[in-house]
Amino acid sequence: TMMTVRDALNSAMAEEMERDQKVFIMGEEVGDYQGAYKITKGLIQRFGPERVRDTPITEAGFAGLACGAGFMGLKPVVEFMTFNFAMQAIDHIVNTAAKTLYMSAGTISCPIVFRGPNGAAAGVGAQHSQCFAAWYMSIPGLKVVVPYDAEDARGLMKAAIRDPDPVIFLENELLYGESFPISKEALSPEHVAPLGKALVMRPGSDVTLVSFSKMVGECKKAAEELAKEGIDAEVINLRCLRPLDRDAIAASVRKTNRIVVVEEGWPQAGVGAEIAAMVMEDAFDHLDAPVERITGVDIPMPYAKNLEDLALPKVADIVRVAKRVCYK
Amino acid sequence: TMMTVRDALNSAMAEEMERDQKVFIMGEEVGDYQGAYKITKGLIQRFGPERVRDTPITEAGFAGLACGAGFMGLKPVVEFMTFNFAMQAIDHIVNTAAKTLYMSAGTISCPIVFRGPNGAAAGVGAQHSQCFAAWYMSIPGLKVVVPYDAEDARGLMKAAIRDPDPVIFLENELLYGESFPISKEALSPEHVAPLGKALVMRPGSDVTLVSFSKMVGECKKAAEELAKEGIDAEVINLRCLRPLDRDAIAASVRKTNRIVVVEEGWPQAGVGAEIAAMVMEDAFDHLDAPVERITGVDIPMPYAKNLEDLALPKVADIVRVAKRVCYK
Amino acid sequence: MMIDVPIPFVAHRIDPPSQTVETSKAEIVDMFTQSYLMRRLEIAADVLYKGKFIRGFCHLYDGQARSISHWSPYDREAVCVGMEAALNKDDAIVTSYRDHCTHLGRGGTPLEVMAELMGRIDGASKGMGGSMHMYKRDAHFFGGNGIVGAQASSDWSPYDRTPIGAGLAFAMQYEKKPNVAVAMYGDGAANQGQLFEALNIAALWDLPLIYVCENNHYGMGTAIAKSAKSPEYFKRGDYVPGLKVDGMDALAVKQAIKFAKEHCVSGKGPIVLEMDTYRYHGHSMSDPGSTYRTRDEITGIRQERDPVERLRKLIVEHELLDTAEIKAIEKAQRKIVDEAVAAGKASPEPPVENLMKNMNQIMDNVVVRGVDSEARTHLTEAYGVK
Amino acid sequence: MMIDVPIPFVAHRIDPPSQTVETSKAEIVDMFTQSYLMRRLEIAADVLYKGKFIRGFCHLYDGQARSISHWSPYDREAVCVGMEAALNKDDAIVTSYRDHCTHLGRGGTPLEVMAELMGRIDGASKGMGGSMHMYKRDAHFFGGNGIVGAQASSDWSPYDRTPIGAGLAFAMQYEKKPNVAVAMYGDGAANQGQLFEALNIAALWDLPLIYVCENNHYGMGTAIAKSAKSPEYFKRGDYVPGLKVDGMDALAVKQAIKFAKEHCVSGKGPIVLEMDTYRYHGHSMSDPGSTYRTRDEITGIRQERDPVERLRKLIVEHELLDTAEIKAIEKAQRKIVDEAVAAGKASPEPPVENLMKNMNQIMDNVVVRGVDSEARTHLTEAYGVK
Ligand SMILES: Cc1ncc(C[n+]2csc(CCOP(=O)(O)OP(=O)(O)O)c2C)c(N)n1
Ligand SMILES: Cc1ncc(C[n+]2csc(CCOP(=O)(O)OP(=O)(O)O)c2C)c(N)n1
Ligand SMILES: [Mg+2]
Ligand SMILES: [Mg+2]
Repeated sequence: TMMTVRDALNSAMAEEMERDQKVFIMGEEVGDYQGAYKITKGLIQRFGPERVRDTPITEAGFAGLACGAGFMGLKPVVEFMTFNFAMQAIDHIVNTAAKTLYMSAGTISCPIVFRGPNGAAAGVGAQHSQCFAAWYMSIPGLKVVVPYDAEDARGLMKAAIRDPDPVIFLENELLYGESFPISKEALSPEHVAPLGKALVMRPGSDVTLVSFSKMVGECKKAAEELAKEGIDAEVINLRCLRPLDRDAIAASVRKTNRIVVVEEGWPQAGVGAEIAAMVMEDAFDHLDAPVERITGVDIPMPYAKNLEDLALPKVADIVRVAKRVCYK
Repeated sequence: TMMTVRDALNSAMAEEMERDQKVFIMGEEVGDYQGAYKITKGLIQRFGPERVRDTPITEAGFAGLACGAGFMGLKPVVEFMTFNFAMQAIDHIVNTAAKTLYMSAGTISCPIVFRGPNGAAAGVGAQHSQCFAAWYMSIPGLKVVVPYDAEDARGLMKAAIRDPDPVIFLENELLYGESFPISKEALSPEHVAPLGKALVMRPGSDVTLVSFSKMVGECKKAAEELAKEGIDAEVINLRCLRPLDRDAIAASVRKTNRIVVVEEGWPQAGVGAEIAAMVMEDAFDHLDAPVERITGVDIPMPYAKNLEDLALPKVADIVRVAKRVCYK
Repeated sequence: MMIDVPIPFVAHRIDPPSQTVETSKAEIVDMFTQSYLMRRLEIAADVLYKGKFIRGFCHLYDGQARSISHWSPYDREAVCVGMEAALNKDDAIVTSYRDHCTHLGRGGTPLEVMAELMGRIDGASKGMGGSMHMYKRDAHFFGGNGIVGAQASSDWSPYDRTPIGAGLAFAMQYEKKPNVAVAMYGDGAANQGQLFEALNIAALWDLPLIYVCENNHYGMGTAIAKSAKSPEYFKRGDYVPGLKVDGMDALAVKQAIKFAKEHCVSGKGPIVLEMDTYRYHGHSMSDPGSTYRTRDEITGIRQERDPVERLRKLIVEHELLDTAEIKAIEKAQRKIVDEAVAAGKASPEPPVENLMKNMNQIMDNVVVRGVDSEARTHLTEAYGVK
Repeated sequence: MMIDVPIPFVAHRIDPPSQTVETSKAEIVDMFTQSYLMRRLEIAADVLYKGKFIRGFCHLYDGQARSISHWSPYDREAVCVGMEAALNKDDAIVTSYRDHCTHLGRGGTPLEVMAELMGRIDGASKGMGGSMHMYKRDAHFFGGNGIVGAQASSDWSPYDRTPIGAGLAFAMQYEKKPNVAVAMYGDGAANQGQLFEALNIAALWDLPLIYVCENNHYGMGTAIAKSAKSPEYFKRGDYVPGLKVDGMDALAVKQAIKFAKEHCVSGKGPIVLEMDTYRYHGHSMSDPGSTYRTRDEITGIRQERDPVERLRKLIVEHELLDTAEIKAIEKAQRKIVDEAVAAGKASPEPPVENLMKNMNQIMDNVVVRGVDSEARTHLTEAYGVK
């Protein structure tokens, strides 16, 4: 069967709401409007306005409210219309949600999923195209999930909601409408995907392509291109940035001896930086070439289409750099 | 002459206020109270309440206000009592201050210095011990300054105030009271230090120790220890994380072939991660050992003294790891 | 020439201004001309959007509907032209994503608007900002401070304009200028905490700041009753004076802004104006606005209250122009818009080298990384003199 | 037994409760006992701080002064004991850094307070949180939600408690419990935007939320006139009802909280209480409070209004206990405190293995990195069962 990422997220939330009455949804336009991107479609009709709460446009207020509700044992799923707006609430995410369990010696927990689209969409300019993956992956106390396809979206969303601690769930707007094959197993209401495990999307022996979210698709395409040129690329979908599956990455590098990390966010202290550092720590002796990072260009996102295109990594970039590390 | 970091910052601000009437100071308790850490001591007496503005405890409000004032051509120096509180204002720092010049095709600039203590102090617990260096260094449109001693503090603060774009100035509370030798040159009102240039604090040939802010002092101490054991360490003070002086780091690695990066912040996607990745890109063939990162432990900061001590890097850690990369 | 505005001002903690507005033939004709131009420009933008000349989120469920509502300020011309009639270009404005009209009001050209919408070099921001990021520094217009794109969610940041406005006002006061700053925001944005933070500071420091809340009764799909416990936006400053204004009436807006500016410049601190814009059209497809009244009713009310029609009626009633003269104005404005559209389409995309331009003004030591490690640009070499 | 509180309540958008409070000998004696204990505990903490048993910022210019003011709630016992007299332990509280008394009020032990201050394993948070991070989950006490440490700046985050409080209230409503949530904040914190955001939501949704603003007339060195245009904190909810309360009078506090709880639980939504605590002592060295009145005056007023003294006076006036009985209570409380200090000092530091504990509850795949790459802890191996 095929399923869109939108339906995967929607069905996962619906099932978890069915399963646990403490789960509720809140955010801007999640109810009557059915979600700005229709991810919460039908949920207010099914579960009522008590459990699907439209909030005013006050991110700090409702994120803090979710923390209090979480403290009391409820399980809020908070939609940020995009993660750009979560910057207004980031103090609650970091200082309240992530740190309280530790500060309270394990007595107060905060089981929240903060979700919404992250990173570049298309034609939305500098203020609304930022990738926050690296920021959140740096924060102990959080788990950070970055699904790619429908299988990821369903299994990881269900795991995120069931996790008793705060989870940042970074979606990609441009993937919502995309259809992916989904396994029968993943369609079961009881299926959850493990948090902290990467997935090999395509095994290969010559070079490892590591990425997350939308860029996994670009890596898959690049791998096909590379295959035509006789390069057998392994594609790894990280799925989770915290905990980060270092072992999976290192194991792949031990096999391929070459790795390219692909992300849409900015380079400095990005996800690629972490993986480069981590590979050096875990598999330095196996590297036949330096770890290469492919990233968004280190500038605010321009609006004009021609420049926006130049600001983001493309399949051709991945192919080119992969060939470089293979010295071809 | 000797000078404390506090006096260096204070005198730099005073001189720039003297020099340019558009420079003004704002923040919580910066005026009558003389600053929570007395960095603005005497300034309200000297320049009056028009130019040294006490604000209510509303970080988002006054940071946004500073952006508007900057748009109009004023040059606000904004004190955050600590950078932990700047999380409340981070949307303005990133979306307003950093991105507007670019979005407006260069017509609207935002010449602000956001300054205050960053990172771990002592005994202040999880919510107020966070290092934000890696977050800010990831943002194009910002410059990010991380002074260590009085010489840095004076020269870089003056450069930051004169820079026509937003600058994040990350101080360290535990250094405020420390006295450092300061050059005659740096005492001149016209002296400014270049933004984006690292400084070799101690030349050496066996291993490079790179760090910023308080950890530069620890690296210097470690270098002395190492010298006793016959290891000649080069100590680099980054001074600035954006622009990052990649050339200085790469040049050092080409000489020593070994590098250890030291920071107090968390490891994942931290400053050390960036430097590891960057060294791989610029000097992979010169590396005789993997780049090592020494960082704060990847947990929220505990309060109890014994645990807090364990959560932060110490001179002994630097010595141990430096020896490791030297295979000694 | 004195004209009475039909709907009285409602005041909070202040005596309201008179309902009798001093104006002139020239002013009314100019307001009509301007607002007619704005109306035509928005209609043209809508057509361009549908023709995919303007970037947007066509894959969204309701992208188009949103785009229309975001761009069609059938209820906003009055605010723009009324405001400009009471301000000068040394007064500062910071506004929301509906910034095209504001840009025109500040003296920007239709081409600047059109080309920016299409991401072209002749745009107000040279194609870098996008439809919601137009600026005009020389007229103290500090932008649609938020976001770009005719799409459902990321068009703008409702929260960040009021503190910026307070900063503009701070600069007026600091530099001892006899000017005000205007910060515009929607009813949805009116609940953001920063608004209260900035207003408290502005009130403490007596900053010359006018908050203009454009209440169109919806923020996206959310009716004000669901987003605000107290939807009396002119009172939401609590201890700060406020005024409710018929936001469909350019003369009422002019009177209110004039009054507010005098208040501010005389050192009495900030003031909150609520522009009631009686939202006649749907904010989006999912707006229930059309379910609770008939099309006829809406059309009827629109004919009564539509800001452009009202100005036309005023001209006719007071016999300021004859029909032929009015037609001539309309024709001229339509031509301006047509030409702007053509020129915008003809305008080239920004050159590739602009990609890394204007990130920093002092470019020493700044090296911008491209998508991979080999792509590096030393900004001073590329753009600057050392 | 009925007692009239001397200072009338001042109400905003609501009828105030009666000045006559129903109480009992047991309650008053208990209030006295509790507040005397709190007073002694704080004095002991101050001594410990000066003796460097409690971590702090001795290198700061005014660290000590701040520490004293932060810990010495000479004006807060009334709020704590009055509040607890009207609430039960199913009502939730989230408070500021002055959380020691609240912790006691919620049923925590003096040892838990003392040991936490010293970072020891018997502390309320096992030494992980610190002086300002005490929690008592079983009594719905969600902490001094902010920060730790008797020092000038980072003791706490004034901003983040009110939305959390709204969330606690939300949970009460969601679970249909007949309880309230209390969110406490200072006059300085009262200007934070989040407060207004959360209050609007609470009002829209009729959440059972009591805002308690402890107005001690200063936030650090800033007098309220400099931080708030409208320092009538009970009115700052604007459209939300409010009540001004003599925060030095435990019975007045009890009456107000009882009233507020009834209001909330009956479904009428949130309410704002301002506890006026007439700050008699300096907030810090730089507090000008002592420059505008004489020591004698301050001492005099303190004797009149000090919450502990007031309770003692009530006992004497109404002949509830004789002098010997009062002395016995005091002695017993002092002994409790002395024992808590001794036990706190004797309590060990948390074991090293707690360093990485309680970061995540589901620890699968979580590997914590130490200071360097070789130090790695698999949490499931260290702490968990797979
Ligand atoms: C902080 C933030 N949250 C959410 C959004 C998404 N968003 C864009 S416009 C809008 C509605 C704004 O409503 P209102 O202020 O009434 O403006 P109107 O469109 O009616 O003029 C929302 C929620 C945003 N841009 N910024
Ligand atoms: C967001 C934030 N900004 C600044 C601070 C530093 N700070 C700690 S306490 C305080 C004063 C608070 O005053 P008030 O709310 O009146 O509380 P009081 O100490 O008088 O009880 C400040 C500014 C902080 N902890 N958090
Ligand atoms: Mg609206
Ligand atoms: Mg106070």
